[in-house]
Amino acid sequence: MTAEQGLFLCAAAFTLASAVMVVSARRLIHAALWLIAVLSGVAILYALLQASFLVVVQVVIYIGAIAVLFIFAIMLTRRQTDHDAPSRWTRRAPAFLISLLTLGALSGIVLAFPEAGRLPPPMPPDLDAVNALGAALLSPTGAAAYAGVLFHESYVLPFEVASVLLLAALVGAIYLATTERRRRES
Amino acid sequence: MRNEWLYIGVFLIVAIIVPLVPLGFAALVAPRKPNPTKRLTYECGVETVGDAWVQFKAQYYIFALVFLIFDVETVFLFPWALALNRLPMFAVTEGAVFLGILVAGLVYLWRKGLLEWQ
Amino acid sequence: MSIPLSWYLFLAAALFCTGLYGALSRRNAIAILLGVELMLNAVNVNLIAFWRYLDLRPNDPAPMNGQAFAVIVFAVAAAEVAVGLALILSVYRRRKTVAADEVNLLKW
Amino acid sequence: MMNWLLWILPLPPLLAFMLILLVTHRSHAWSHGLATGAAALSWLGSMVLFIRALMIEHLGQHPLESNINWLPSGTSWLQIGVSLDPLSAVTLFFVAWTVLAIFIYSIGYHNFGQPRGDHDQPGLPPHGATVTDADGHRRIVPSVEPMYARFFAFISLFAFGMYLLVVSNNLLTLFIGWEIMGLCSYLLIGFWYGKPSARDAAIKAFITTRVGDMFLLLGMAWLYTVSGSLSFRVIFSAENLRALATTATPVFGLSAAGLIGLLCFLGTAGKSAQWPLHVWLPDAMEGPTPVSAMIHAATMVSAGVYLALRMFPLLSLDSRALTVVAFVGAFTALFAATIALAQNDIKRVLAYSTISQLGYMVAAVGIGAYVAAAFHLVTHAFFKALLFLGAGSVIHGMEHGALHSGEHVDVQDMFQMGGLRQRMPVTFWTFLIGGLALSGFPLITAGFWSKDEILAEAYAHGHYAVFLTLAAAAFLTAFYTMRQITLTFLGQPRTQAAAHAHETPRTMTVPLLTLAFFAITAGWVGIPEHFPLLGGLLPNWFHEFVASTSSEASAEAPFHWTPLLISLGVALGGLWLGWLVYRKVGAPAQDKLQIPVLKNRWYCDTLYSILFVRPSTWLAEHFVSRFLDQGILDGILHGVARLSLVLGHALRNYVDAPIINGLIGDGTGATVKASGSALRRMQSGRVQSYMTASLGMLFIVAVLYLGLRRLF
Amino acid sequence: MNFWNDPLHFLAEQLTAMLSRWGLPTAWITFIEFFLGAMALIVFAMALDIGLVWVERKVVARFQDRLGPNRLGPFGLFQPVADIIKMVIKEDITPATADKFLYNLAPVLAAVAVIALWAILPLASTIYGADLNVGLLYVIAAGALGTLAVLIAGWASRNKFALLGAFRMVASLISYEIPMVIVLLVPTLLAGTMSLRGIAEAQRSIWFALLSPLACLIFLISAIAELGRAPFDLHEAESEIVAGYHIEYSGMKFGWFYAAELLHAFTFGGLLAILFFGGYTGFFGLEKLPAFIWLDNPFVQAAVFLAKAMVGYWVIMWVKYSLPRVRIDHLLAFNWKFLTPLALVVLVSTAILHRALMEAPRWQYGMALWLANLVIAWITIEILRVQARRQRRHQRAASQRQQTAQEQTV
Repeated sequence: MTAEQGLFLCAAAFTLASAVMVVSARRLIHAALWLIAVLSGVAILYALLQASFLVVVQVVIYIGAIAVLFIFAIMLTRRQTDHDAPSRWTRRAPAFLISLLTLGALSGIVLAFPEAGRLPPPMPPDLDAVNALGAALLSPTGAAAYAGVLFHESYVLPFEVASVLLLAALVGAIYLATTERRRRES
Repeated sequence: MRNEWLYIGVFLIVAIIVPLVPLGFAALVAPRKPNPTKRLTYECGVETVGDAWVQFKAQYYIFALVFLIFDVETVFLFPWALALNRLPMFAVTEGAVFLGILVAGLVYLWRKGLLEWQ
Repeated sequence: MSIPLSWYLFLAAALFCTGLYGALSRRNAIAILLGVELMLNAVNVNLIAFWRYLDLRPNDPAPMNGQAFAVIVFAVAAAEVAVGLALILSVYRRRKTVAADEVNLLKW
Repeated sequence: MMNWLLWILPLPPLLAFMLILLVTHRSHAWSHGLATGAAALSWLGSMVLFIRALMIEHLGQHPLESNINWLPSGTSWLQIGVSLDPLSAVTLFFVAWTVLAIFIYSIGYHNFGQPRGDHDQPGLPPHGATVTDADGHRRIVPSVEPMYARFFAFISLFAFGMYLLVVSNNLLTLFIGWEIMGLCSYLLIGFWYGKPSARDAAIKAFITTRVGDMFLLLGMAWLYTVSGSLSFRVIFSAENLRALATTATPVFGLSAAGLIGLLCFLGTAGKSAQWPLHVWLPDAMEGPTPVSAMIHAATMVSAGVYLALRMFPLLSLDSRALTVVAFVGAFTALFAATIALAQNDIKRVLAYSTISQLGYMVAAVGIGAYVAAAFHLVTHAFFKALLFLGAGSVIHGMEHGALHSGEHVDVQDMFQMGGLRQRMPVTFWTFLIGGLALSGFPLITAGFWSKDEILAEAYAHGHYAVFLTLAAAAFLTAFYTMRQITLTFLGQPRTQAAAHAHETPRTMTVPLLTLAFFAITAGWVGIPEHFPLLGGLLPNWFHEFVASTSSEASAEAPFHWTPLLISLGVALGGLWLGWLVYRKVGAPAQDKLQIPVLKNRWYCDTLYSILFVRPSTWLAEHFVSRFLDQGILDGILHGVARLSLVLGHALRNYVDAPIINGLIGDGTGATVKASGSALRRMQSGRVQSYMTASLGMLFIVAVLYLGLRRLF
Repeated sequence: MNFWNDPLHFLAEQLTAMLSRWGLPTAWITFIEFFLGAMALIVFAMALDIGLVWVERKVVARFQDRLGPNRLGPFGLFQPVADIIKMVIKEDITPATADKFLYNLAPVLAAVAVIALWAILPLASTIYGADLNVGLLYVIAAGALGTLAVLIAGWASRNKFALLGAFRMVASLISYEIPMVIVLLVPTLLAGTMSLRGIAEAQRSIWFALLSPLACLIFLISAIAELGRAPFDLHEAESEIVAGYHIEYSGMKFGWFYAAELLHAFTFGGLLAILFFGGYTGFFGLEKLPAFIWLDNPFVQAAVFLAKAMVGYWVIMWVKYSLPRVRIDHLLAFNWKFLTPLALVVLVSTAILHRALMEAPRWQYGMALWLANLVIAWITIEILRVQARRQRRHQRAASQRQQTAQEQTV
């Protein structure tokens, strides 16, 4: 077992353990903090996959923003719900069963996947992933020469649509979150 | 690239250890004579009333919300800023459009008076 | 360079199912959203893993699909959280509860 | 320049929609200013395009076209584009006119400039406002619509959908426009969502049309898989058509072309309310009258026929498919006409007449009378819009009278009216013109020429069954039209409201006059060559122009005296009889005609019990009683109602339960409440159960997919 | 290569050679080297931190016209040591109701968040921890960790003041992170890379502070807010909520918050230097001349960098001790209604000009960017002036109305 594999296993174990804590922690704040642990675990995995941009984005967006939002939400709704009352086994058992089933199905698919055992190819030494990503996201023709490599995808539309989506989310969420005050004002 | 991240990983581990050292030392040498009064929550000597974990005003949530959206959008712009040199002027316009939509959100908030703190 | 692709896929599957379990078994709506977040992350791990393990032959299109997809997923996740939590908050404001199964006005 | 114009033609209404919703929704003047302004722009564009289209030689063979890449689909691009050929040109013509007229009309109809109502609230029609004039008298006057801006936003969006549908050169964008219109129709039927009836009607319309759209979608998907594109040029290219015609399908030995054509035709049936999917249209009258006029008479319902015409090359490859279409059309024409006889609600009569007229067009398509169908499409759009707006004007006048006299009458009930001739002359004359056009009053009216052409074609091509059915329908049409006119305008006022009704503002009468003009002249462009005396005075421009659109369109039918005489006979006879019967009738009780129809019940009952009851008793149990309570169809015609509804619902439930399940929920209206009660168990209101369900669905699909892939 | 040109690699190679002579596997060697490197860097940072305590106290004293620490050792240099000893031996009180684990986690996290920045801080062209190609985002990520620490601290100590302070702090932190991120895009654009070292190298010819002074200014402001120092130190508004989120902390735990704040301030001074003032470079091509080649020596560079960082830190202190605290509504309004839009404008204009003039001669390019900034600044000031005038008019009108009303009553 090489060092890299060791690293991966540690990260994976850490991630999964925290994930289990997320779904089992009674106190919501703790669940949220465990979620942060999971997110950082995933960030480590990205680092192993040499996707630097996503590592930092994971931390900035997920930990820095989404997790904070979660914590705020929990603190805002903490009247009776700082503990999530343990749900009856009649709910937990089927849930467990279903997820187990799903796990089985997914692993089956993975096992059936012929390429499952392949190893990562070497990165092109001169490939700056962030740059390439930028080109993929923005080059209108969908083909941008970079470092002698040609990119054929164009995600211009998704890129712009994403911003529209975010705008919509912003407006909608704000509207929902401020109904009371709006009523008082009007 | 991987080595960079490996280094940062090691660095973070060390960075966690280092603060723990003085804390551990303090735990050893510092006196520890707790008593109930000492361990009350400190509110300028006034008797503590009620739990601190009370509900907070939604205003904070709204700012967190706005932050989230803007954060995501600005982070999206980093690849744009990097790739700009190799892309036609059109890419700049795209970024401008992207930012324009961002600004539209800002204007919306402004118009709705949600940027004021009440 | 010694980790087979399947490891990542299995990990992602496990993460996904954990999230699923959380999303199904929790009563608190926020907790459900937490589970959903886990699932989304699992998806992203998959995307990135596939991106990395895709063969990059020299002077052959170097695909960024995986990363681009992942980035879009980030945006979607952000939007989802923002709206979802806002929904929960407004429900909470009216009904004073965030228990998913007490919010059932849409029920027959 | 023209391509560019084609591209931007649909945009102004869309912009207006957005601007109204986002910016100007507070100001009434701005809202309708934007909407009508946008409509006017599109109108101008359409006119320019239309005239340019006339100038171009052989437009039919080489339509204007321009495409752009839209979505990168794998390796290739999904293209969308616009095109202008004779058919879309003439369609543009009448769409532009009717839309503009109706936009302007709406300003008056929604009482722009009137005070706000005393206790009006959004979602309910205005109840009127009390004002105290200079000398201190307190009067009740009509009050402005509470959701004024919203209305204009919606109809703007609708106009966008219609223009998009007309200019698009491929099924994809056509379908997008189609669905946008469906949405708007839903929104506008349920515009007064405060009324339960309106809500139910909206949902009913939505679901019913959805059934059709489902099939249309299937057809499109199939077409795409076969021909690898959705653009008309590719689909209707000779080799592609040949391929489609030759490939056989397991269904009734229809060719692929025929089957696809039929699938698309089901879309038509849903959109333009052909039997058995016609049930939604009468209810759609719950919406404001301009909506009924625009969506449910002039444009949207004709979009269905437009699609059928577009698909004509496909349909014409398979005679069986054509026969089905012809049958459905003819049957609908007659069947709707019979129902219309016994309606007392002024708008419902028109609704059923609409269904029947659409039946005409569909039948025309079915017998291969491509041009005739298009012709009737145009003329009908004009005079039916005119009739609806006239009816709206009548209702408006009646409301005014009711407010004035303070008595509570059903302002839409024709038996409450009478003698409006003196009170509202403009409305009367325009309505008369419309009515005559509808009933095909000889020579002058547009309706005569188009209807006559259909009959002539039917006769000439030896579809005698269709011919007779349509002739009978024509007779009934003339009859109930005259009945309507007589009851509404002639004789003496039967209520105070009718006595005090008065003429509507100019914003409403001017559109009436415009449309009336077209209701007469629109026919003169299509006078057959060999028509005695008149033939050849004006060249049969319409035929030459439109016929060139599709190579399958047959040449103009040779002239026969028989169909002409028959159509003259039925038209005049119907009108005369109608006047004869109804000039004295003052109340439903005296309505002689409702007796024979009542008698006829047993025909329907027996027919119905033989055909449907035994196989679907429980369905009947579930649905029909609801409908009786609701009186969706007039109580007299239970049988027909059952027959059609049961079939319609059988279709719904068996064919695409999933779609309906998706839409049925708490309070989706009485029409579907019954099946709702069966299905609502699924609606536990718990997110998680939904999640589980979708997951299970995914499993099933995956398993099926994999399994099937194993198989093949 | 010898020690003076490239100390780190030199040592690393020596070490590798030695260890491999001992027969250790490469993985271990790498790990050990990384460990030692990290250790060295962090220890250096900590030593610096201790020094900063003294600097801070001395400077604030001078600002407030006091002497400051002057008893312990020359110029009271040993004062910080005394402070540390005191903190260590002070009794550490944990509130009974606190959430123990998180309560203890928070200060560590706060410290980590700051120290983490040093992992990518290039002290010289060859002396740096890691040269991330996403360095700038890494900086933001570290900031996110800090936010988290504050939140946890406030929540875990289960104290109204603490939680309120934490909420306020987080509100201002996240608000000001937006203009900061936007403005960080400007150096990224100009340098065409996100790696701090790359950005520093890109400024050998001209500082970005000159190309885009507005960006520099905005960064400084949002940095101060990010540090939560005056005038943005609402979270510890003594008059309202005592000490803010670390009210319940005492002894070394408090010490870490304090130390973290100081180091954070200094680090941001360093970042300011790197992003806008050329970091360790700074002789504008002089070092190219054979006579001055020694100016490019890593140690000189490090000295230059530290000096610049110290200046930045001093500016931050200057602001802190000369401005009063702003109200939270002003704070947020200032950010969302002024800073963010301005940052957006700057970004867009920079992007357009940069892309348009990429091939143009450098001096034109520079002049264009600089003038653009100037114009934007001027317009902004004009707008502000107009608004201020309108406000004054309103106030005057209001006061007059009051007077007339009083006269009428009289």
